[in-house]
Amino acid sequence: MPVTHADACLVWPIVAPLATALAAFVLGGRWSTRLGVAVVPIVVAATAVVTWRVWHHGPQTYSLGNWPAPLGIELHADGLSCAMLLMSACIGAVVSVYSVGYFEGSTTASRGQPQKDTGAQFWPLWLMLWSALHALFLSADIFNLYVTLELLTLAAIGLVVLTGTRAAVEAALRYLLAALAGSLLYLAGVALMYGAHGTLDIASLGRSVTADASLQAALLLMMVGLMLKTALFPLHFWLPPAHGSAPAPVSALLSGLVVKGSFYILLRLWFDVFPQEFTRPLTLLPAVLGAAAILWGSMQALVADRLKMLVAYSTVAQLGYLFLVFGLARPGSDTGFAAWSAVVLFALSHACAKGALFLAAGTILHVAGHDRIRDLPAVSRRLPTTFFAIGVASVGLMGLPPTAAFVAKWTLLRVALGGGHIGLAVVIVLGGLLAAAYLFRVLAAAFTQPGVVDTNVSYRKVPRWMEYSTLGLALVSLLLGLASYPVIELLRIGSPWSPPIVQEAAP
Amino acid sequence: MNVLILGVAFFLLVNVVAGLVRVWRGPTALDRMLASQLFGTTGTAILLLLAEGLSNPALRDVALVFALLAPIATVVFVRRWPLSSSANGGSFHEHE
Amino acid sequence: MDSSLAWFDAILTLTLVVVALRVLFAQDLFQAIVLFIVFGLLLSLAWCRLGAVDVALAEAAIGAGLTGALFLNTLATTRRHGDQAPPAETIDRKGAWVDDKLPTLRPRPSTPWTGRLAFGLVAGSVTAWMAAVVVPLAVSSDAPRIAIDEAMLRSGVTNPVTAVLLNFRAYDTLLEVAVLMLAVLTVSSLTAGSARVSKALPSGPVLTSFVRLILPVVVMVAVYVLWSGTKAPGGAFQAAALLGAGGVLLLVTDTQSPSCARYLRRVLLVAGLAVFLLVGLGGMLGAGRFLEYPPAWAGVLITLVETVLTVSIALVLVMLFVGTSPTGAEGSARASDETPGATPLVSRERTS
Amino acid sequence: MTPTLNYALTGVVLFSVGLSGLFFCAHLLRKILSVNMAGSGVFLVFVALARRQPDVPPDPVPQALVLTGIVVAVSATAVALALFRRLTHEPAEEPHG
Repeated sequence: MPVTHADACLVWPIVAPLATALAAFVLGGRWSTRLGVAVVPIVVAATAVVTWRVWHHGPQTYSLGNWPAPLGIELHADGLSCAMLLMSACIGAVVSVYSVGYFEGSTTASRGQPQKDTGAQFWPLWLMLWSALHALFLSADIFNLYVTLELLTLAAIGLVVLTGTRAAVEAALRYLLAALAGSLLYLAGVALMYGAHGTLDIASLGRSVTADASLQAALLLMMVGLMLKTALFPLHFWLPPAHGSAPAPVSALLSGLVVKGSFYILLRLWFDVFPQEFTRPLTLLPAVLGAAAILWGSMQALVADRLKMLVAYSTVAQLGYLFLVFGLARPGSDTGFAAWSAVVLFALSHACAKGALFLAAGTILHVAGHDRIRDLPAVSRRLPTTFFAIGVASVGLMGLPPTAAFVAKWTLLRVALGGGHIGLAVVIVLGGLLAAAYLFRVLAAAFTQPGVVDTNVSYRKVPRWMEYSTLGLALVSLLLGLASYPVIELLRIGSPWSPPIVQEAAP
Repeated sequence: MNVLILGVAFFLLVNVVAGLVRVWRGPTALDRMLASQLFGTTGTAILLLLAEGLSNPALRDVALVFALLAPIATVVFVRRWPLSSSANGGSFHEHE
Repeated sequence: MDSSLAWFDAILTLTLVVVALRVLFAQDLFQAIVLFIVFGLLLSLAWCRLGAVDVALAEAAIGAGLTGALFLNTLATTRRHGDQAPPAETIDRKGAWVDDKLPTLRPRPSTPWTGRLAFGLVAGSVTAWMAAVVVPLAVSSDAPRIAIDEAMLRSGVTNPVTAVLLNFRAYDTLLEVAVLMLAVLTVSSLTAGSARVSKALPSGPVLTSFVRLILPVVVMVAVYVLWSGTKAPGGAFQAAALLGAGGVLLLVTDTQSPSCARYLRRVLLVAGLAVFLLVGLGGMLGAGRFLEYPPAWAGVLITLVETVLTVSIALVLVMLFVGTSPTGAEGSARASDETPGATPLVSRERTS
Repeated sequence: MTPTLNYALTGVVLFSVGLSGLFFCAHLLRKILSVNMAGSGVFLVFVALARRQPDVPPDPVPQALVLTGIVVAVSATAVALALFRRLTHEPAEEPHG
């Protein structure tokens, strides 16, 4: 006789980090680090259990407070949620390990910062961010999604300003204002949808919505708001400064996970709620903006002079790929599922590769005190592991054959060509070439002889764990390519394309 | 009776609008702050009238909160702006 | 009766819009903030007219009271000590969002007319577009809503808004308290490094006795609002906002800064969320679900959660106010407390 | 004009004005004020639509959502103001009092 419902496993990825965050805040000091590390296996196990249940028993739904959907809030896990949870668990675990070393080294007032225990502040914020992400990926209620979005934003802001530098504060304020505008637009959409349909539950909305003017307005408001929060070109202005000036583990989290949160909501609403006749006329808008983002972000990355800014602009570019899904994935068609799952796979792969790159950039900054690209050769000798990780992650970002990014881009290319979107196909290829171009700027450093070794520069020691965890994450991005088949099968569970397939399999 | 009560409430609202002119024109910060104080008082009265007129007694609680919290901004104001500077045109870069 | 109410509504909404525009365009920032406080008061009247008394209470306490105090407090920080030059509007020509120059001394028009024109065009078209959608919704007689009547019987409270907030959608509220926690974490991390001490303004006898007189009343009303929240409009947030406002009053008049140990303060800050989580997890015992209350216990548990939440949220609000204060320790030459998470204002302990 | 229509339209205007102010106003404090007003506009639409049928009590769900929204808004405002304060006080001042 089970003490609780079996689907109660959905609660733990949210509650475990949240409760730990509270304990870490109260106890403070060294305890926050210990607790933060201790909760990692619990969260990983919780997401694994959720995935295991979804894999074997199909989509899971859990009514919080035992109030079923239209009245209460439900948690819902299908293949897409599980993929996102796994991504969050994986990157979160690596970043946690990395942060132990990173913040141990930076508690002292070394670079003109006021002395404060940044580590003790990092852990509660990060654990709450982790909790907010899982809450977002599991929520099945459009207003609750708004609350999780705000939770995510405020946690991200708190993390960005941890360094306390003027640049960080400025970037944080810009980020906050943009994010607030985005969530208000989203909330306005929620207001219209509740006013018209009297429900907030995604599943009931998906069943009850009819094509009317209010729904179209809601779609537009939510789309613009979420595109702003996901930093889609030309609404990306807030991202590079925020991601570039945050502490390295935070940049990895922001680029790898946080922007995926708002993208996830848009993906879910677009395919689960809004009827096709509304989304179809709009398909080109996000896709074209996505293509523009790929080109513009890559160009900026090509001319960036700091490694972290290069990686941040690369994020702007890679986020563009995600938005191609709205142009390429048609509900109901088989190529639709291919494009949809390819984009999600790309998001997972990007999260790992980009996370690894930011962690590597943080290690370089930590060791050398700067991340100027032209001075990288002098650093590369001291950090062979980190530069190897950069190499591996770059392979993942460029989308060379064994990686998941390759599988994803290849599929997208096929769908684009099959659908007659020659322009998008060209951009997909071009984006890969541009990525190779800007990443080779960094890689070249590893193979270049340092001209004059500046003996005046003092290099700090780097904890081993920082280097190994970075390499681990980079390798995950590489190995994900081999696991792309099971991931795509996982995504099929509960996806908008799954019902006919299940019916075929039944008889 | 209700017509009378609601009429008075409406009249008080018009008073608030008239008071806005003082906030608008200033000229000193003190003028603006004092005019806004008027709204706390008048708002309380409007709420009490509405509570009667709409026969919704819960509105009296709102009136209570209005009356209690209206001074907050004023107290913050007098603590943060020395009276000397607020009295002699301590407003923020007026053109005049 | 209807006609005078219609006039009332018309004047109220018109004033709201005019005040909102003036908040954006008044050249004087102080005026803008005073008008923003007035805006909160008027909005509170609007909630009353719409029958949303719970919202009106929260707006009166948070929207008009505390947010206004936050803004006034922040504006005061832009005046430096002994610097009588008021902060002018900083214009960014390049369209940058953040102007990092300190306020300039030279007064200049806040918005050139081209800016106003663009503003008008954008605001006008968004209004027209959204109005075209909202008007049919607002006049339709078909108003779908979530049915709660049957569930109310098992909710443990009789005020439907409290039932939604703390029972049916308690999960939203849980996350919302987490949002407040995050705000405190961020604000106090920003305060920690840069808190400074300024010379205090002397507090006159009138102010001191006013605060002594009003504080007990504020506490009493807060308890009343909390207690009545289960069956009438009111509840934890409104009560907490009242208590928080009382705390702000106490802080700015520097009579007796309430002091408590840093550790205790942290415990009090998280107590609300922690108890909420524990009650939620307790619901999972005995084949229940997260945040499920047994119907017989629902009323007691909701009251428990609300009471602890009130204390925590009040403290949160006070600390948010501290985070926007111009100086570290107000009212005395106390050294600021540099430890993270500690706010100098509320703390008596000295680290240096 | 029913109260619902009146207040819902006001909400729409406030939302548009606040949103435009966020983009067009130069000063940061005014941007933060604008966000608050845009938020109030959305809340007004929410609550006004909850009161469409005059003979039944208003729908409590949007009221609860708006209460949540107000608390979220005050949190975000406080963070924004703290950031603003930090910007205006940076960086010349000595970090320790």
